[in-house]
Amino acid sequence: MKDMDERNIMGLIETLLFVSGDAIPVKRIADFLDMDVRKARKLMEKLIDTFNFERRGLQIIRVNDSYQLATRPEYGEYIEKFFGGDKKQTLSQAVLETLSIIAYRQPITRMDIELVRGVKCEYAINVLMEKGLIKEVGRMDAPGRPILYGTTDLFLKSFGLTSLEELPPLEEE
Amino acid sequence: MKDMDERNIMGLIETLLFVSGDAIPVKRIADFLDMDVRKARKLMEKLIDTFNFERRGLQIIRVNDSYQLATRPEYGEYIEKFFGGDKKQTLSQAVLETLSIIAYRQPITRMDIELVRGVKCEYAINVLMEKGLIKEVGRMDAPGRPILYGTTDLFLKSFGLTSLEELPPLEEE
Amino acid sequence: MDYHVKLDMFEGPLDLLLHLISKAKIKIEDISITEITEQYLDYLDKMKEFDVEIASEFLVMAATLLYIKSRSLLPKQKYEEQEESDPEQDLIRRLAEYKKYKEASEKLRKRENIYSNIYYKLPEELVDEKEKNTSTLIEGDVNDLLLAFLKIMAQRDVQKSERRIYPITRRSISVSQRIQQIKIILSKTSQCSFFQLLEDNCHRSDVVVTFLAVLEMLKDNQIRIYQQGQFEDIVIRGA
Repeated sequence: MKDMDERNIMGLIETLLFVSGDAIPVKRIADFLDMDVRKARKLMEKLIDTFNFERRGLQIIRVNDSYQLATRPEYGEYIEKFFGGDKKQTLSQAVLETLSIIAYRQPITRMDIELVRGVKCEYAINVLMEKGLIKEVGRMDAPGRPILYGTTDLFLKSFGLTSLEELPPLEEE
Repeated sequence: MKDMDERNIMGLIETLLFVSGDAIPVKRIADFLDMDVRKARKLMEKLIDTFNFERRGLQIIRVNDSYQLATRPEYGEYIEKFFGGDKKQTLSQAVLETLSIIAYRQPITRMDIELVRGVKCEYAINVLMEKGLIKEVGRMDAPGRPILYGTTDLFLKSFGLTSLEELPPLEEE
Repeated sequence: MDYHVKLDMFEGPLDLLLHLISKAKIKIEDISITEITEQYLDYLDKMKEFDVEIASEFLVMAATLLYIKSRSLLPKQKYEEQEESDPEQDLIRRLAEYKKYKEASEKLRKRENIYSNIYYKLPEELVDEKEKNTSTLIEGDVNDLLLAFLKIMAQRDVQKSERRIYPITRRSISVSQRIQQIKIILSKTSQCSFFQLLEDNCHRSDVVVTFLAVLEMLKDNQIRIYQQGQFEDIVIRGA
Protein backbone atom coordinates (compact mmCIF):
# COMPACT_ATOMS: atom_id res chain seq x y z
CA MET A 1 0.00 0.00 0.00
CA LYS A 2 3.05 2.20 0.30
CA ASP A 3 2.86 3.37 -3.28
CA MET A 4 -0.84 4.20 -3.17
CA ASP A 5 -2.02 7.79 -3.31
CA GLU A 6 -4.94 8.92 -1.20
CA ARG A 7 -7.45 8.39 -3.98
CA ASN A 8 -6.27 4.83 -4.31
CA ILE A 9 -6.57 4.21 -0.60
CA MET A 10 -10.07 5.61 -0.66
CA GLY A 11 -10.88 3.32 -3.54
CA LEU A 12 -9.52 0.42 -1.56
CA ILE A 13 -11.69 1.25 1.46
CA GLU A 14 -14.73 1.58 -0.79
CA THR A 15 -13.92 -1.86 -2.14
CA LEU A 16 -13.58 -3.39 1.31
CA LEU A 17 -16.90 -1.87 2.38
CA PHE A 18 -18.51 -3.25 -0.76
CA VAL A 19 -17.21 -6.78 -0.25
CA SER A 20 -18.03 -6.76 3.44
CA GLY A 21 -21.59 -5.56 2.98
CA ASP A 22 -21.66 -5.16 6.75
CA ALA A 23 -20.27 -2.31 8.78
CA ILE A 24 -16.49 -2.36 9.34
CA PRO A 25 -15.08 -0.99 12.62
CA VAL A 26 -12.67 1.90 12.15
CA LYS A 27 -10.15 0.00 14.27
CA ARG A 28 -9.91 -2.72 11.64
CA ILE A 29 -9.39 -0.17 8.90
CA ALA A 30 -6.70 1.55 10.96
CA ASP A 31 -4.88 -1.72 11.63
CA PHE A 32 -5.05 -2.70 8.01
CA LEU A 33 -3.73 0.60 6.75
CA ASP A 34 -1.18 0.66 9.54
CA MET A 35 -2.24 4.04 10.89
CA ASP A 36 -3.61 5.18 14.22
CA VAL A 37 -7.36 5.15 14.79
CA ARG A 38 -7.67 8.91 14.86
CA LYS A 39 -6.09 9.23 11.46
CA ALA A 40 -8.25 6.45 10.09
CA ARG A 41 -11.36 8.15 11.44
CA LYS A 42 -10.33 11.35 9.73
CA LEU A 43 -9.76 9.49 6.50
CA MET A 44 -13.21 7.93 6.76
CA GLU A 45 -14.83 11.29 7.37
CA LYS A 46 -13.03 12.62 4.31
CA LEU A 47 -14.32 9.66 2.31
CA ILE A 48 -17.86 10.37 3.47
CA ASP A 49 -17.44 14.00 2.36
CA THR A 50 -16.04 12.92 -0.98
CA PHE A 51 -19.01 10.66 -1.60
CA ASN A 52 -21.37 13.51 -0.83
CA PHE A 53 -19.44 16.16 -2.69
CA GLU A 54 -19.14 14.06 -5.85
CA ARG A 55 -22.83 13.22 -5.62
CA ARG A 56 -22.20 9.51 -5.71
CA GLY A 57 -25.17 7.21 -5.90
CA LEU A 58 -24.10 5.49 -2.71
CA GLN A 59 -23.13 6.89 0.65
CA ILE A 60 -21.02 5.80 3.58
CA ILE A 61 -22.75 5.83 6.93
CA ARG A 62 -21.20 5.81 10.36
CA VAL A 63 -22.74 3.83 13.20
CA ASN A 64 -20.89 4.06 16.47
CA ASP A 65 -17.32 3.62 15.34
CA SER A 66 -18.05 1.53 12.24
CA TYR A 67 -18.62 2.40 8.61
CA GLN A 68 -20.91 0.88 6.04
CA LEU A 69 -21.73 1.37 2.38
CA ALA A 70 -25.43 2.11 1.88
CA THR A 71 -27.93 3.58 -0.53
CA ARG A 72 -29.25 7.10 -0.16
CA PRO A 73 -32.76 7.53 1.24
CA GLU A 74 -33.94 9.60 -1.73
CA TYR A 75 -33.57 6.57 -4.00
CA GLY A 76 -35.64 4.36 -1.69
CA GLU A 77 -38.87 4.58 -3.64
CA TYR A 78 -37.12 3.68 -6.90
CA ILE A 79 -35.43 0.67 -5.34
CA GLU A 80 -38.81 -0.50 -4.16
CA LYS A 81 -40.27 0.01 -7.61
CA PHE A 82 -37.41 -1.66 -9.44
CA PHE A 83 -37.21 -4.75 -7.26
CA GLY A 84 -40.89 -4.91 -6.42
CA GLY A 85 -40.13 -5.12 -2.74
CA ASP A 86 -42.80 -4.69 -0.15
CA LYS A 87 -43.37 -1.29 1.25
CA LYS A 88 -41.25 -1.01 4.34
CA GLN A 89 -43.39 -1.52 7.35
CA THR A 90 -43.18 1.24 9.86
CA LEU A 91 -43.42 0.49 13.54
CA SER A 92 -46.79 0.86 15.21
CA GLN A 93 -47.23 3.65 17.72
CA ALA A 94 -47.17 1.22 20.64
CA VAL A 95 -43.94 -0.35 19.44
CA LEU A 96 -42.32 2.99 18.71
CA GLU A 97 -43.21 4.39 22.15
CA THR A 98 -41.74 1.31 23.77
CA LEU A 99 -38.62 1.68 21.66
CA SER A 100 -38.16 5.31 22.57
CA ILE A 101 -38.44 4.55 26.29
CA ILE A 102 -35.83 1.82 25.91
CA ALA A 103 -33.60 4.11 23.85
CA TYR A 104 -33.58 6.91 26.40
CA ARG A 105 -33.68 4.86 29.57
CA GLN A 106 -31.55 1.83 28.80
CA PRO A 107 -30.80 -0.51 30.41
CA ILE A 108 -34.41 -0.91 31.52
CA THR A 109 -36.65 -3.77 32.57
CA ARG A 110 -39.98 -4.54 31.03
CA MET A 111 -41.71 -3.60 34.24
CA ASP A 112 -40.21 -0.12 34.21
CA ILE A 113 -41.23 0.40 30.61
CA GLU A 114 -44.75 -0.63 31.54
CA LEU A 115 -44.76 1.80 34.43
CA VAL A 116 -43.97 4.65 32.07
CA ARG A 117 -46.47 3.66 29.41
CA GLY A 118 -49.16 2.49 31.77
CA VAL A 119 -49.88 -0.53 29.60
CA LYS A 120 -48.42 -3.97 28.99
CA CYS A 121 -45.49 -3.92 26.61
CA GLU A 122 -44.80 -7.59 26.13
CA TYR A 123 -45.95 -7.64 22.54
CA ALA A 124 -44.05 -4.49 21.64
CA ILE A 125 -40.89 -5.89 23.20
CA ASN A 126 -41.25 -9.13 21.26
CA VAL A 127 -41.65 -7.23 18.02
CA LEU A 128 -38.56 -5.13 18.78
CA MET A 129 -36.54 -8.21 19.68
CA GLU A 130 -37.59 -9.98 16.50
CA LYS A 131 -36.66 -6.97 14.44
CA GLY A 132 -33.28 -6.85 16.14
CA LEU A 133 -33.78 -3.26 17.30
CA ILE A 134 -33.34 -4.13 20.97
CA LYS A 135 -31.48 -6.84 22.83
CA GLU A 136 -31.00 -8.19 26.29
CA VAL A 137 -28.11 -6.37 27.87
CA GLY A 138 -28.15 -8.11 31.23
CA ARG A 139 -30.24 -8.99 34.23
CA MET A 140 -31.26 -6.77 37.07
CA ASP A 141 -30.09 -7.80 40.50
CA ALA A 142 -33.62 -8.12 41.86
CA PRO A 143 -36.08 -10.91 42.57
CA GLY A 144 -36.81 -12.88 39.43
CA ARG A 145 -33.68 -11.36 37.92
CA PRO A 146 -35.65 -9.47 35.27
CA ILE A 147 -34.14 -8.91 31.86
CA LEU A 148 -32.63 -5.53 31.10
CA TYR A 149 -33.17 -4.26 27.58
CA GLY A 150 -31.07 -1.93 25.47
CA THR A 151 -30.94 -0.85 21.84
CA THR A 152 -28.73 -2.38 19.14
CA ASP A 153 -26.54 -0.92 16.42
CA LEU A 154 -29.31 -1.82 14.02
CA PHE A 155 -31.52 0.57 15.95
CA LEU A 156 -29.01 3.37 15.41
CA LYS A 157 -28.73 2.52 11.75
CA SER A 158 -32.48 2.32 11.25
CA PHE A 159 -32.94 5.80 12.67
CA GLY A 160 -29.90 7.37 11.04
CA LEU A 161 -28.03 7.86 14.30
CA THR A 162 -24.31 7.41 14.63
CA SER A 163 -24.49 6.97 18.41
CA LEU A 164 -26.93 7.21 21.30
CA GLU A 165 -25.70 10.71 22.03
CA GLU A 166 -27.43 11.80 18.84
CA LEU A 167 -30.88 10.91 20.09
CA PRO A 168 -33.08 13.99 19.89
CA PRO A 169 -33.05 15.55 23.36
CA LEU A 170 -36.09 14.95 25.56
CA GLU A 171 -38.19 18.02 26.12
CA GLU A 172 -38.31 18.72 29.81
CA GLU A 173 -41.40 20.68 30.66
CA MET B 1 -37.63 10.57 -12.47
CA LYS B 2 -38.58 13.42 -14.73
CA ASP B 3 -36.90 16.02 -12.57
CA MET B 4 -33.64 14.14 -12.20
CA ASP B 5 -30.50 15.44 -13.82
CA GLU B 6 -28.04 13.04 -15.43
CA ARG B 7 -25.88 12.79 -12.34
CA ASN B 8 -28.93 11.80 -10.35
CA ILE B 9 -29.93 9.15 -12.85
CA MET B 10 -26.41 7.76 -12.81
CA GLY B 11 -26.58 7.67 -9.04
CA LEU B 12 -29.84 5.82 -9.27
CA ILE B 13 -28.39 3.21 -11.61
CA GLU B 14 -25.38 2.77 -9.34
CA THR B 15 -27.83 2.24 -6.47
CA LEU B 16 -29.83 -0.36 -8.35
CA LEU B 17 -26.67 -2.26 -9.30
CA PHE B 18 -25.54 -2.13 -5.68
CA VAL B 19 -28.78 -3.44 -4.24
CA SER B 20 -29.15 -6.09 -6.92
CA GLY B 21 -25.64 -7.45 -6.64
CA ASP B 22 -26.45 -9.19 -9.90
CA ALA B 23 -25.90 -8.14 -13.44
CA ILE B 24 -28.91 -6.17 -14.65
CA PRO B 25 -29.89 -6.47 -18.33
CA VAL B 26 -29.76 -3.18 -20.16
CA LYS B 27 -33.32 -3.83 -21.32
CA ARG B 28 -34.57 -3.65 -17.74
CA ILE B 29 -32.73 -0.42 -17.14
CA ALA B 30 -34.16 1.03 -20.34
CA ASP B 31 -37.71 0.01 -19.40
CA PHE B 32 -37.32 1.40 -15.94
CA LEU B 33 -35.99 4.74 -17.14
CA ASP B 34 -38.52 4.77 -19.95
CA MET B 35 -35.95 5.19 -22.72
CA ASP B 36 -35.00 3.04 -25.68
CA VAL B 37 -32.34 0.38 -25.29
CA ARG B 38 -29.78 2.18 -27.44
CA LYS B 39 -29.99 5.27 -25.32
CA ALA B 40 -29.77 3.19 -22.13
CA ARG B 41 -26.71 1.42 -23.46
CA LYS B 42 -25.08 4.76 -24.19
CA LEU B 43 -25.90 5.95 -20.70
CA MET B 44 -24.33 2.81 -19.22
CA GLU B 45 -21.17 3.28 -21.26
CA LYS B 46 -20.98 6.83 -20.00
CA LEU B 47 -21.41 5.57 -16.46
CA ILE B 48 -18.56 3.10 -16.95
CA ASP B 49 -16.37 5.94 -18.21
CA THR B 50 -17.33 8.15 -15.29
CA PHE B 51 -16.38 5.44 -12.82
CA ASN B 52 -13.00 5.05 -14.48
CA PHE B 53 -12.36 8.74 -14.98
CA GLU B 54 -13.20 9.57 -11.36
CA ARG B 55 -11.02 6.70 -10.21
CA ARG B 56 -13.78 5.14 -8.16
CA GLY B 57 -12.97 2.17 -6.01
CA LEU B 58 -15.57 0.08 -7.76
CA GLN B 59 -16.18 -0.40 -11.44
CA ILE B 60 -19.10 -1.29 -13.65
CA ILE B 61 -18.56 -4.23 -15.93
CA ARG B 62 -20.56 -5.28 -18.93
CA VAL B 63 -21.38 -8.94 -19.40
CA ASN B 64 -23.23 -9.65 -22.63
CA ASP B 65 -25.90 -6.99 -22.54
CA SER B 66 -26.00 -6.71 -18.76
CA TYR B 67 -24.18 -4.48 -16.31
CA GLN B 68 -22.83 -5.22 -12.88
CA LEU B 69 -21.07 -3.38 -10.07
CA ALA B 70 -17.78 -5.09 -9.25
CA THR B 71 -14.48 -4.65 -7.50
CA ARG B 72 -11.34 -3.83 -9.47
CA PRO B 73 -8.79 -6.60 -9.97
CA GLU B 74 -5.92 -4.49 -8.60
CA TYR B 75 -7.56 -4.55 -5.18
CA GLY B 76 -7.91 -8.32 -5.23
CA GLU B 77 -4.90 -9.09 -3.08
CA TYR B 78 -5.97 -6.56 -0.44
CA ILE B 79 -9.45 -8.02 -0.24
CA GLU B 80 -7.85 -11.39 0.30
CA LYS B 81 -5.61 -9.95 2.98
CA PHE B 82 -8.27 -7.92 4.74
CA PHE B 83 -10.84 -10.63 5.07
CA GLY B 84 -8.23 -13.34 5.38
CA GLY B 85 -9.55 -16.18 7.41
CA ASP B 86 -12.63 -14.86 9.09
CA LYS B 87 -15.02 -14.55 6.20
CA LYS B 88 -13.65 -17.26 4.06
CA GLN B 89 -15.07 -20.69 4.11
CA THR B 90 -14.11 -23.70 2.12
CA LEU B 91 -15.73 -24.10 -1.22
CA SER B 92 -17.18 -27.46 -0.31
CA GLN B 93 -18.90 -25.98 2.73
CA ALA B 94 -20.29 -23.07 0.76
CA VAL B 95 -21.54 -25.35 -1.98
CA LEU B 96 -23.01 -27.93 0.38
CA GLU B 97 -24.89 -25.28 2.32
CA THR B 98 -26.27 -23.78 -0.83
CA LEU B 99 -27.25 -27.20 -2.15
CA SER B 100 -29.01 -28.12 1.07
CA ILE B 101 -31.12 -24.99 0.95
CA ILE B 102 -32.08 -25.64 -2.65
CA ALA B 103 -32.87 -29.28 -1.87
CA TYR B 104 -35.18 -28.48 1.02
CA ARG B 105 -36.69 -25.27 -0.22
CA GLN B 106 -37.02 -25.76 -3.96
CA PRO B 107 -38.08 -24.08 -6.13
CA ILE B 108 -36.18 -21.10 -4.77
CA THR B 109 -34.64 -17.93 -6.18
CA ARG B 110 -31.06 -16.94 -5.66
CA MET B 111 -32.12 -13.99 -3.62
CA ASP B 112 -33.98 -16.21 -1.20
CA ILE B 113 -31.01 -18.55 -0.89
CA GLU B 114 -28.85 -15.53 -0.13
CA LEU B 115 -31.30 -14.29 2.45
CA VAL B 116 -31.07 -17.60 4.26
CA ARG B 117 -27.30 -17.85 4.02
CA GLY B 118 -26.66 -14.17 4.62
CA VAL B 119 -24.02 -13.99 1.90
CA LYS B 120 -23.96 -13.77 -1.87
CA CYS B 121 -24.20 -17.23 -3.44
CA GLU B 122 -23.40 -16.55 -7.07
CA TYR B 123 -20.26 -18.62 -7.06
CA ALA B 124 -21.71 -21.61 -5.25
CA ILE B 125 -24.70 -21.67 -7.58
CA ASN B 126 -22.42 -21.59 -10.60
CA VAL B 127 -20.47 -24.57 -9.27
CA LEU B 128 -23.67 -26.52 -8.62
CA MET B 129 -24.96 -25.71 -12.10
CA GLU B 130 -21.70 -26.79 -13.65
CA LYS B 131 -21.80 -30.05 -11.74
CA GLY B 132 -25.34 -30.62 -12.92
CA LEU B 133 -26.71 -30.96 -9.39
CA ILE B 134 -29.16 -28.10 -9.77
CA LYS B 135 -31.02 -26.57 -12.69
CA GLU B 136 -33.36 -23.76 -13.57
CA VAL B 137 -36.88 -24.98 -13.01
CA GLY B 138 -38.73 -21.81 -13.93
CA ARG B 139 -39.07 -18.11 -13.33
CA MET B 140 -40.74 -16.36 -10.48
CA ASP B 141 -43.57 -14.01 -11.28
CA ALA B 142 -41.90 -10.93 -9.83
CA PRO B 143 -40.03 -7.90 -11.18
CA GLY B 144 -37.02 -9.07 -13.15
CA ARG B 145 -38.56 -12.55 -13.31
CA PRO B 146 -35.82 -14.17 -11.21
CA ILE B 147 -34.74 -17.74 -11.92
CA LEU B 148 -36.09 -20.51 -9.71
CA TYR B 149 -33.63 -23.28 -8.91
CA GLY B 150 -34.30 -26.93 -8.12
CA THR B 151 -32.29 -30.13 -7.86
CA THR B 152 -31.72 -32.55 -10.74
CA ASP B 153 -31.97 -36.30 -11.15
CA LEU B 154 -28.19 -36.38 -10.95
CA PHE B 155 -28.53 -34.84 -7.49
CA LEU B 156 -30.82 -37.68 -6.39
CA LYS B 157 -28.44 -40.26 -7.86
CA SER B 158 -25.40 -38.66 -6.22
CA PHE B 159 -27.05 -38.81 -2.85
CA GLY B 160 -28.54 -42.24 -3.25
CA LEU B 161 -32.11 -41.03 -3.26
CA THR B 162 -34.89 -42.26 -5.46
CA SER B 163 -37.04 -39.20 -4.88
CA LEU B 164 -37.05 -35.92 -2.97
CA GLU B 165 -39.43 -37.42 -0.41
CA GLU B 166 -36.49 -39.50 0.76
CA LEU B 167 -34.59 -36.46 2.00
CA PRO B 168 -34.09 -36.81 5.76
CA PRO B 169 -37.04 -35.07 7.38
CA LEU B 170 -36.46 -31.78 9.16
CA GLU B 171 -37.39 -32.18 12.76
CA GLU B 172 -39.86 -29.43 13.41
CA GLU B 173 -40.10 -29.60 17.14
CA MET C 1 -66.41 15.98 23.94
CA ASP C 2 -65.73 14.41 20.65
CA TYR C 3 -66.73 10.79 20.89
CA HIS C 4 -65.79 10.03 17.36
CA VAL C 5 -62.28 9.44 18.51
CA LYS C 6 -61.92 5.74 19.00
CA LEU C 7 -60.61 4.33 22.22
CA ASP C 8 -58.17 2.04 20.45
CA MET C 9 -56.52 5.16 19.11
CA PHE C 10 -55.01 5.57 22.51
CA GLU C 11 -51.96 3.70 23.62
CA GLY C 12 -53.29 3.43 27.15
CA PRO C 13 -54.94 5.45 29.90
CA LEU C 14 -52.04 7.92 30.10
CA ASP C 15 -52.35 8.61 26.42
CA LEU C 16 -56.08 9.19 26.79
CA LEU C 17 -55.50 11.54 29.72
CA LEU C 18 -52.95 13.50 27.72
CA HIS C 19 -55.50 13.81 24.97
CA LEU C 20 -58.11 15.16 27.39
CA ILE C 21 -55.59 17.60 28.85
CA SER C 22 -54.51 18.89 25.48
CA LYS C 23 -58.15 19.36 24.48
CA ALA C 24 -58.73 21.38 27.60
CA LYS C 25 -55.65 23.41 26.69
CA ILE C 26 -54.16 23.24 30.13
CA LYS C 27 -50.73 22.33 31.36
CA ILE C 28 -50.25 18.97 32.97
CA GLU C 29 -49.35 20.46 36.33
CA ASP C 30 -52.52 22.54 36.33
CA ILE C 31 -54.99 19.76 35.75
CA SER C 32 -58.03 19.57 37.88
CA ILE C 33 -58.42 15.94 38.78
CA THR C 34 -62.12 16.39 39.47
CA GLU C 35 -62.74 17.73 36.02
CA ILE C 36 -60.54 15.29 34.19
CA THR C 37 -62.02 12.36 36.11
CA GLU C 38 -65.46 13.22 34.86
CA GLN C 39 -64.33 13.47 31.28
CA TYR C 40 -62.37 10.27 31.58
CA LEU C 41 -65.32 8.33 32.98
CA ASP C 42 -67.60 9.86 30.37
CA TYR C 43 -65.27 8.56 27.80
CA LEU C 44 -65.29 5.03 29.13
CA ASP C 45 -69.09 5.12 29.34
CA LYS C 46 -69.36 6.10 25.72
CA MET C 47 -67.05 3.30 24.82
CA LYS C 48 -69.27 0.85 26.62
CA GLU C 49 -72.20 2.16 24.64
CA PHE C 50 -70.30 1.47 21.47
CA ASP C 51 -69.55 -1.98 22.77
CA VAL C 52 -65.84 -1.41 22.71
CA GLU C 53 -63.99 -3.72 24.98
CA ILE C 54 -62.12 -1.68 27.53
CA ALA C 55 -58.70 -2.89 28.51
CA SER C 56 -58.16 -3.38 32.22
CA GLU C 57 -55.52 -0.65 32.34
CA PHE C 58 -58.19 1.94 31.56
CA LEU C 59 -60.32 0.67 34.43
CA VAL C 60 -57.40 0.72 36.84
CA MET C 61 -56.80 4.35 35.92
CA ALA C 62 -60.47 5.15 36.45
CA ALA C 63 -60.16 3.73 39.95
CA THR C 64 -57.03 5.77 40.59
CA LEU C 65 -58.74 8.97 39.44
CA LEU C 66 -61.74 8.29 41.64
CA TYR C 67 -59.47 7.63 44.57
CA ILE C 68 -57.66 10.91 44.09
CA LYS C 69 -60.96 12.71 43.75
CA SER C 70 -62.37 11.18 46.93
CA ARG C 71 -59.21 12.04 48.80
CA SER C 72 -59.57 15.68 47.87
CA LEU C 73 -62.92 15.70 49.60
CA LEU C 74 -61.40 14.69 52.92
CA PRO C 75 -59.86 17.19 55.32
CA LYS C 76 -56.19 17.46 54.50
CA GLN C 77 -54.40 16.50 57.67
CA LYS C 78 -56.10 13.14 57.98
CA TYR C 79 -54.32 11.42 55.18
CA GLU C 80 -51.15 13.42 55.02
CA GLU C 81 -49.98 11.75 58.17
CA GLN C 82 -50.61 8.27 56.83
CA GLU C 83 -49.10 8.42 53.38
CA GLU C 84 -45.76 9.53 52.16
CA SER C 85 -46.65 10.08 48.55
CA ASP C 86 -49.45 12.11 47.11
CA PRO C 87 -51.22 10.07 44.41
CA GLU C 88 -52.23 13.19 42.55
CA GLN C 89 -48.66 14.41 42.31
CA ASP C 90 -47.62 10.89 41.33
CA LEU C 91 -50.09 10.87 38.49
CA ILE C 92 -48.98 14.28 37.29
CA ARG C 93 -45.38 13.11 37.33
CA ARG C 94 -46.28 9.99 35.39
CA LEU C 95 -48.16 12.00 32.81
CA ALA C 96 -45.26 14.39 32.34
CA GLU C 97 -42.85 11.49 32.07
CA TYR C 98 -44.99 9.64 29.55
CA LYS C 99 -45.46 12.80 27.51
CA LYS C 100 -41.71 13.21 27.17
CA TYR C 101 -41.29 9.79 25.60
CA LYS C 102 -44.38 10.11 23.48
CA GLU C 103 -42.95 13.28 21.98
CA ALA C 104 -39.59 11.65 21.54
CA SER C 105 -41.26 8.80 19.69
CA GLU C 106 -42.80 11.30 17.30
CA LYS C 107 -39.33 12.58 16.49
CA LEU C 108 -38.11 9.03 16.02
CA ARG C 109 -41.03 8.44 13.65
CA LYS C 110 -39.79 11.22 11.41
CA ARG C 111 -36.33 9.72 11.37
CA GLU C 112 -37.75 6.28 10.70
CA ASN C 113 -39.58 7.57 7.64
CA ILE C 114 -36.34 8.85 6.18
CA TYR C 115 -33.97 6.10 7.16
CA SER C 116 -36.21 3.14 6.39
CA ASN C 117 -35.46 4.03 2.80
CA ILE C 118 -31.84 2.97 3.05
CA TYR C 119 -30.69 -0.35 1.68
CA TYR C 120 -27.54 -2.35 2.24
CA LYS C 121 -26.02 -5.26 0.42
CA LEU C 122 -25.15 -8.75 1.50
CA PRO C 123 -21.53 -9.66 2.06
CA GLU C 124 -19.76 -11.27 -0.85
CA GLU C 125 -18.95 -14.90 -0.38
CA LEU C 126 -15.22 -15.38 -0.20
CA VAL C 127 -14.05 -18.85 -0.94
CA ASP C 128 -10.61 -20.25 -0.75
CA GLU C 129 -8.93 -19.60 -4.09
CA LYS C 130 -6.80 -22.70 -3.84
CA GLU C 131 -9.87 -24.85 -3.69
CA LYS C 132 -11.49 -23.36 -6.71
CA ASN C 133 -9.86 -25.58 -9.25
CA THR C 134 -10.04 -28.86 -7.41
CA SER C 135 -13.27 -30.67 -7.99
CA THR C 136 -13.62 -31.94 -4.46
CA LEU C 137 -16.84 -31.90 -2.46
CA ILE C 138 -20.15 -33.66 -2.56
CA GLU C 139 -19.42 -36.80 -0.66
CA GLY C 140 -22.89 -37.87 -1.55
CA ASP C 141 -24.02 -38.27 2.04
CA VAL C 142 -27.54 -37.13 2.45
CA ASN C 143 -27.02 -36.56 6.17
CA ASP C 144 -24.38 -33.94 5.42
CA LEU C 145 -27.04 -32.18 3.47
CA LEU C 146 -29.42 -32.23 6.41
CA LEU C 147 -26.73 -31.07 8.81
CA ALA C 148 -25.71 -28.23 6.55
CA PHE C 149 -29.32 -27.12 6.29
CA LEU C 150 -29.93 -27.29 10.02
CA LYS C 151 -26.74 -25.40 10.73
CA ILE C 152 -27.73 -22.62 8.40
CA MET C 153 -31.18 -22.43 9.89
CA ALA C 154 -29.75 -22.23 13.39
CA GLN C 155 -27.38 -19.43 12.39
CA ARG C 156 -30.15 -17.63 10.68
CA ASP C 157 -32.09 -17.38 13.92
CA VAL C 158 -29.10 -15.75 15.53
CA GLN C 159 -28.50 -13.24 12.77
CA LYS C 160 -31.95 -11.68 12.70
CA SER C 161 -30.67 -8.85 10.67
CA GLU C 162 -32.41 -5.96 9.07
CA ARG C 163 -35.04 -6.16 6.45
CA ARG C 164 -34.53 -9.76 5.77
CA ILE C 165 -37.79 -11.45 6.24
CA TYR C 166 -37.85 -15.16 6.69
CA PRO C 167 -40.76 -17.46 7.12
CA ILE C 168 -40.19 -18.69 10.61
CA THR C 169 -41.44 -22.09 11.58
CA ARG C 170 -42.15 -21.92 15.21
CA ARG C 171 -41.98 -24.81 17.57
CA SER C 172 -45.11 -24.86 19.59
CA ILE C 173 -45.72 -26.58 22.85
CA SER C 174 -49.11 -27.67 24.09
CA VAL C 175 -50.68 -26.62 27.37
CA SER C 176 -50.59 -30.19 28.66
CA GLN C 177 -46.89 -30.51 27.81
CA ARG C 178 -46.29 -27.28 29.64
CA ILE C 179 -48.19 -28.55 32.69
CA GLN C 180 -45.94 -31.59 32.74
CA GLN C 181 -42.86 -29.39 32.61
CA ILE C 182 -44.09 -27.19 35.43
CA LYS C 183 -44.87 -30.29 37.53
CA ILE C 184 -41.32 -31.50 37.04
CA ILE C 185 -39.90 -28.12 38.03
CA LEU C 186 -42.10 -28.00 41.16
CA SER C 187 -41.07 -31.52 42.11
CA LYS C 188 -37.48 -30.30 42.27
CA THR C 189 -38.03 -26.94 43.94
CA SER C 190 -40.78 -25.98 46.31
CA GLN C 191 -41.68 -22.89 44.30
CA CYS C 192 -40.88 -21.12 41.12
CA SER C 193 -41.81 -17.82 39.54
CA PHE C 194 -43.81 -17.25 36.43
CA PHE C 195 -41.04 -15.11 34.95
CA GLN C 196 -38.53 -17.86 35.59
CA LEU C 197 -40.68 -20.26 33.61
CA LEU C 198 -40.26 -18.05 30.59
CA GLU C 199 -37.02 -18.41 28.74
CA ASP C 200 -35.11 -15.36 27.69
CA ASN C 201 -36.81 -13.69 24.75
CA CYS C 202 -39.32 -16.48 24.45
CA HIS C 203 -42.13 -16.12 21.99
CA ARG C 204 -45.46 -14.66 22.87
CA SER C 205 -47.12 -18.01 22.30
CA ASP C 206 -44.87 -19.52 24.97
CA VAL C 207 -46.04 -16.92 27.43
CA VAL C 208 -49.66 -17.60 26.60
CA VAL C 209 -49.23 -21.36 26.84
CA THR C 210 -47.41 -21.04 30.15
CA PHE C 211 -50.07 -18.76 31.51
CA LEU C 212 -52.86 -21.12 30.42
CA ALA C 213 -50.97 -24.02 31.98
CA VAL C 214 -50.74 -22.15 35.28
CA LEU C 215 -54.46 -21.32 35.18
CA GLU C 216 -55.32 -24.92 34.40
CA MET C 217 -53.19 -26.20 37.26
CA LEU C 218 -54.71 -23.66 39.58
CA LYS C 219 -58.20 -24.75 38.63
CA ASP C 220 -57.28 -28.36 39.37
CA ASN C 221 -55.85 -27.35 42.74
CA GLN C 222 -52.41 -28.57 41.76
CA ILE C 223 -50.74 -25.29 42.61
CA ARG C 224 -51.21 -22.11 44.53
CA ILE C 225 -50.14 -18.76 43.20
CA TYR C 226 -49.20 -15.47 44.79
CA GLN C 227 -48.76 -12.06 43.27
CA GLN C 228 -47.71 -8.89 45.04
CA GLY C 229 -49.31 -6.45 42.70
CA GLN C 230 -50.21 -5.64 39.15
CA PHE C 231 -47.47 -6.56 36.66
CA GLU C 232 -45.50 -8.22 39.44
CA ASP C 233 -44.06 -11.67 39.14
CA ILE C 234 -46.32 -14.59 40.04
CA VAL C 235 -44.95 -17.07 42.55
CA ILE C 236 -46.11 -20.63 41.97
CA ARG C 237 -46.14 -23.25 44.74
CA GLY C 238 -47.22 -26.85 44.69
CA ALA C 239 -50.50 -27.40 46.51
